[in-house]
Amino acid sequence: MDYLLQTMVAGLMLGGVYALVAVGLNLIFGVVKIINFAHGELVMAGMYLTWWLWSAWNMNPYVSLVIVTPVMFLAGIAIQKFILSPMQNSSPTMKIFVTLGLSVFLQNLALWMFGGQFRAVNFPWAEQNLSLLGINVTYGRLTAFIVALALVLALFYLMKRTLVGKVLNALVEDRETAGLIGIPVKKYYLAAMGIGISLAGIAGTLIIPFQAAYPLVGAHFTLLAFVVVVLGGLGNMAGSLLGGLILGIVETLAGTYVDPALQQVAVFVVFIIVLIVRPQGIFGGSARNAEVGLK
Amino acid sequence: MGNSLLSVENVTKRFGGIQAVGGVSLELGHQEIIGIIGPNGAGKTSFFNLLSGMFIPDTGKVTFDGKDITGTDPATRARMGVGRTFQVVRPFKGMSVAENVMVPLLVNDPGVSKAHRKAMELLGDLGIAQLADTPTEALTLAQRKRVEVARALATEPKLLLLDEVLAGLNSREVIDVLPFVTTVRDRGVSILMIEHIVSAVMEVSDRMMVLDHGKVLAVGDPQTVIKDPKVIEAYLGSDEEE
Amino acid sequence: MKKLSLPWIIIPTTVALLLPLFLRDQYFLHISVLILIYTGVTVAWNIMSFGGVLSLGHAAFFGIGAYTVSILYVDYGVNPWLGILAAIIFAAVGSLVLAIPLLRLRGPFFTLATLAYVEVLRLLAIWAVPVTNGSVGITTPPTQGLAYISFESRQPYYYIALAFTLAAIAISIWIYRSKLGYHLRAVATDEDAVRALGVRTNRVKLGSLLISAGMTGAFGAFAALYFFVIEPDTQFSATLYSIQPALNGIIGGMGTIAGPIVGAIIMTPLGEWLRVTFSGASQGVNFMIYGAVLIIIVRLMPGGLVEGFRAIARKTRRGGKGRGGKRSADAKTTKEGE
Amino acid sequence: MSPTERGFNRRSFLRYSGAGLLALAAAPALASCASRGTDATTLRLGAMYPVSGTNALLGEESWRGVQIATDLRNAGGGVAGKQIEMVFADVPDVNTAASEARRLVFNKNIKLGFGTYSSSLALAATEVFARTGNAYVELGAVSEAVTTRGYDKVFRLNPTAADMTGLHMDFIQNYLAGALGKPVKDLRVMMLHEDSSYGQSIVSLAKAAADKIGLQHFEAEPYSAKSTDLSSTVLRMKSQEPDIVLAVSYAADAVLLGRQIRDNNVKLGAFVGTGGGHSLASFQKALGDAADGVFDVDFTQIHVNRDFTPGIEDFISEYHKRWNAEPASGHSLSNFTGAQMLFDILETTGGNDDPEVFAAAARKYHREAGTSAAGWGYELDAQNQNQQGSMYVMQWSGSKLETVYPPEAAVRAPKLITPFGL
Amino acid sequence: MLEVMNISAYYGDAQALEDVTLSLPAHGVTAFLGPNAAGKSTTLRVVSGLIPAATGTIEFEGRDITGTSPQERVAMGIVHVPEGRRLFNTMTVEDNLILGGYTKRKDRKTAARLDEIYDHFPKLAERRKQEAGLMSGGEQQMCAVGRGMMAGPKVLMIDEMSLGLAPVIVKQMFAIVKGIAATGMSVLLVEQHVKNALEVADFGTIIDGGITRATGTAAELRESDVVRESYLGH
Repeated sequence: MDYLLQTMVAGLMLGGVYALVAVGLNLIFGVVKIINFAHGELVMAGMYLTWWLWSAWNMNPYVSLVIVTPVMFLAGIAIQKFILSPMQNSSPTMKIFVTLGLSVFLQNLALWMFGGQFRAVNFPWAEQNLSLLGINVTYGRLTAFIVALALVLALFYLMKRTLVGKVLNALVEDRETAGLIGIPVKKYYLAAMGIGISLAGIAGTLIIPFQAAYPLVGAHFTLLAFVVVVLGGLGNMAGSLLGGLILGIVETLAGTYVDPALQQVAVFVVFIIVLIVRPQGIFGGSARNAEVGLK
Repeated sequence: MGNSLLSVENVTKRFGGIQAVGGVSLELGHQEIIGIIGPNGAGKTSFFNLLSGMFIPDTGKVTFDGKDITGTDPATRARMGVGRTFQVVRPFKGMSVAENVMVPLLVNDPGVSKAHRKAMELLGDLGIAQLADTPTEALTLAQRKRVEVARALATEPKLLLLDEVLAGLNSREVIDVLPFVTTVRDRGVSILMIEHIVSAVMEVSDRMMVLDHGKVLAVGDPQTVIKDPKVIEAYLGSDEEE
Repeated sequence: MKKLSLPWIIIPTTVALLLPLFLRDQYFLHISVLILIYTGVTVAWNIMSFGGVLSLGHAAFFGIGAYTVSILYVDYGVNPWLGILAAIIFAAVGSLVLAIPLLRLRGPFFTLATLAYVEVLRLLAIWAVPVTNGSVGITTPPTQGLAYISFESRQPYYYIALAFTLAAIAISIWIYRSKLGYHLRAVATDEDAVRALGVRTNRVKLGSLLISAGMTGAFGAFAALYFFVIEPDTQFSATLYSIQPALNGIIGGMGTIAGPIVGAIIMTPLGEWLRVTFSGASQGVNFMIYGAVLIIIVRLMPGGLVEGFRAIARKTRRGGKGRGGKRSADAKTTKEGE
Repeated sequence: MSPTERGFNRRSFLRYSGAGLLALAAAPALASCASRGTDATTLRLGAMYPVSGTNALLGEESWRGVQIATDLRNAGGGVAGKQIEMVFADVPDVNTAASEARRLVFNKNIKLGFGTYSSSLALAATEVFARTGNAYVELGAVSEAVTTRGYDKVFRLNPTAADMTGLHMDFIQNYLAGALGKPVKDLRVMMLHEDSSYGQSIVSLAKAAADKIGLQHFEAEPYSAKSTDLSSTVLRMKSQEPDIVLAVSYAADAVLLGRQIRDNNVKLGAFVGTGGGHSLASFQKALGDAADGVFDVDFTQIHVNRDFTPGIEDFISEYHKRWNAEPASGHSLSNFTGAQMLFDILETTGGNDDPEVFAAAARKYHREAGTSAAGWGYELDAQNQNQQGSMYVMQWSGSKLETVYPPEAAVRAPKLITPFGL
Repeated sequence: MLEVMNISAYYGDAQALEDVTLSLPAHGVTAFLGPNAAGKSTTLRVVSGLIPAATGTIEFEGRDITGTSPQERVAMGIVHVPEGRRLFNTMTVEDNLILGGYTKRKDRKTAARLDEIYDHFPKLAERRKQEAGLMSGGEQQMCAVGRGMMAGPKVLMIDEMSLGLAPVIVKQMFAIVKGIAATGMSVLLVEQHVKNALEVADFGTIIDGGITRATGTAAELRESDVVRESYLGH
């Protein structure tokens, strides 16, 4: 029972980070209607940036969010402006491949700049253990979970309460009408990319105290984030949060009680089953997915 | 009418809270043309979808050529002889007119060259042989509509469902396309056609059916139907409150 | 219907057949074999894209083919030629796992399912050590001879690969021009309309999946014999055998006959050249350039090279004969607007 | 012209021939950089290491050792008066390894190749060299299969997976059992291994090795090296309460495993890493003091009995000069040593790299243990496997990975410390 | 105020409009009539800038706006309430309305404008926190019109307002629209219910087959045969 509880908690912590990565991916997907295959690589970029700030300037990783967030926001805007925006009218397939190209580029840019060496931030505070009722969690993982959760909730708040958020919501639902009522759609694409990618970068910062950065670390997150997004429903941010948590728990449970070598298999099997049984996601997705080729 | 080709008994279809088709019945005889009119959102296309198998009705029964086809899929119905066109014509991209027509002709596997020959024959019959090699992307709307009809005819239907083949055409083009419909009927095909241009439908229909809010408002001789006050009201709006 | 213009098939084929007689350099032939393998997989991949489906799952079929032939050969002593036949069958059967997603999902959902399938197979191949020998992989025996598809010289490999690839191209042309091809191409535009014409679209899509997977399995099997060694991370590598063929096809022109051939012929040597030229200099630079080239090509020629050439040809023709006029100009705007 | 034949009209011929021309231009461009291989003044050898992809980290580290050996040798006059030139190939995956091996053999006229760090890559590369009648010397891969396929010109200078598991058991029997105060048969030992060819090669031999010393409670459990979370593995470990954990890890997963053991408060008697990640300086950096006490079975590391490893200082200072850092792991040192031995053998052939001549010389060559920078000796067995290369047990102490076992190579005695700061 | 002169337009490469001319006065209701697929919706989309005019010009307050973007046109005061309402279904009524006022967001009068809309549509005030997609058709249409009005339009173009609504609701809506027009804006009403439309309208234009067939005051058109002909063909 103890183990079950500890397993669930470990899964939950993991799931919080998945949710953060996935929410950014889902926002980009919902608003810009692009399936971003480079999303994991942007998590990786956040990790490297944090590591660099820590190793060169001895900056507290959590403080470095002050830098990582705006830098990744700008990176998102640049990607949208120079790579994706000119392809707005291309087929979804072409957009997929341009982001694939970006992911290959970023992976190898990291390899070129930092080598294959894995880069870890050794931040003692994050490694202290919080022990409660026999369940252990480090501050690093707990912080990642809490900040991830807080950010996702903040994003919900933004989407519900602020004008920018309402506009983004409107774009998720129906971008043609949004344009029709006078919303400068392209400007908000930039905003969505900026927010989505800064969330990926923040996830990178939160992860690095317990997960080393290396060039291929992002690839893993991309596919998982897709699983979460599909699980929770395309364009459904709350779904992504729940999807992330569920996936984290599924992964650890399968690893603990079935076979650690098969924990990823369990994740993808769940993914394929959900795709077949409920392609709109467990919690339902937004309408108008036809733009990315969905009906 | 025991010897009718198509017999629809009280079919209904709901989507969420909206009743798209609410208890429509209809008998269609051999080589008969029935025009279906009604305001936007009256359930005409939904009715067609129930006939062609795109939707399965919630209640009611569809009998075609003596067989109950209520639950069958579109491909099966097409093979039995129910052909249809779509309101928004979507010719197959990257394929020529002849190739578009060959798609249904190949269903019974006559071989590609034979299918091509048959397609050319059919296009010749319909007077558009000169378009055979044109990619469909390069056609005018009127031409596309004709290709759509040709494609439906290539399934060798006994019943053809025409969904607004005249919509979007100018009056010249309408005059061009109309004789098409009678030509088809003369080949032995029964036709249900949805149209908005009432004058045009009247010209070719044996009977007319008017749908409004998913229900049959009137059915019968075109001249009678068109003078029915209920029909005029549905179209032009009421003078008085109901 | 007009006949194929034979010269345009015969000439390239003849050139390909005679090539090894003039260019005996073994490395050149090796690169040619690589090009042929990639052309074959891309052509096989493209059969699904006739129907407008984007699969990133072909590494699964490639890997199944590779493992089938190797396991049968090494563990059961089955002759590789029979092994290739078995590989075709196993790959096709293995593709049936994707049948349900194929029939139920559209667009990126299906694409993601295929990608996940590759990942599942890769992990299973690593895990199932007793069957697959896990990450260490399987090495096929060095016994040489035509019966074992193992030679010292590259020439026989080249001709076998050429035979396979020409067969794949022939099958792809045949399908394109057959009932199945017509129905697939129609499905690519509008599945509902095709169904209303009496076509059983599920069978059509399944057919393309089985044929495409089987062909890919054959190339996976041949490649396993050609490279001698297989292991999960390579044979089930989405990058190498899912994304790369798709990329070739897309860069050449998805859903056309010539597109995948052109794409594979250009992209394979490019990747090799970049690695040879830059990998010694600094880690990762070659792939960085590859990624950048990819972004640039996809951005500049969204319809693929074949479409790009076609547009250029159209322009020259229109300029030359003054034909085309407004209608085709409009047609072009539509394309871009879609 | 009907669109049916779109694939085959005049324009498409232009396309075909255009693409054909491009290919014809590209392939000779690749072929044209052909070189003549070894000649009177230059000894050209093929070096194959993965410096991109999954294995980039330790592949690069291995390649560094070779570069140092080459430069030192060339500065000292080369091999039999010939300068050594390395023809390098990056081999991120097995198909590329096979492909690049062909480039080296056919295009670069390489007669003698070496490398490769990873076992599956080594298998692919050696198959090509062996089947084309050329020679290949493995300096890093540990899988037994590299030398058990019966190829007479495939050599391996480094110790193998069997040496590793042998040393594991030796260390348990001769030190850990005593230190933990339990007889071997009562010890609970768990082997955690990542699932690449490295981990799987080792685990495949571990069970037999455990039986051999009478270890009755031995469990092996795989995990994915690409995993970003090892909670499950650690929780299973916790539930089994092993006395000793033998871990076979790559890089990031070694750190992750260590951290999660610490975070979950799993108290172990001893933790023995096995090469790869547990030897890396960055492992210690990432874990800090928590790394103290972790044992590690691997190739020779730099904190070793210097009397036993003549030449190691040169290596370390040269490494510093070139990369301004400590060697990241022992991989550079072992490949450095292997390359030096390779050069020494070639010295005896007068710089002749003809496969037959080299093979004969390689079989004849001999060297005592304790005479090379890695402390290895040289003596081939019937399968061309070096019998005198050995593994050592190291232990983390501060930022140093100090050799503690066997005594002849040790700088100090092992100390039993509960690992990961618990 | 708004002059649409001889425009033509294509959907893809199919010609949807051939020659449409339309003139709107500074206030009052103009009915825009014609059978299905006559080109009414397409005309509106050209006027709001969603699809470009192939030929012809659009002038607004004396200025040529043919080449401007949809956003600029909304900011100028040309607002299009699309067919089928196209509300943001998962958002509340009030959020829909607020988004409607996007182009005027900086004038700090959002609250006042909301009040104004709620005055016109008391139903919406009751439902302000309700998810738009869960309301009845009539309420949704109110919300759509309200959303359009939030942009402070000078020209409000409403496409197929009465589509799928019960006759009672249609009557109510017409009355409200008339009220709106009385506040000094020009309303263009695309309608199928000809008689009803011409009753509330001051002016009317009839198109068919992508060509303007007749233009005049509502009274003139009520008497004209063109209407009956284009609908019922006799």
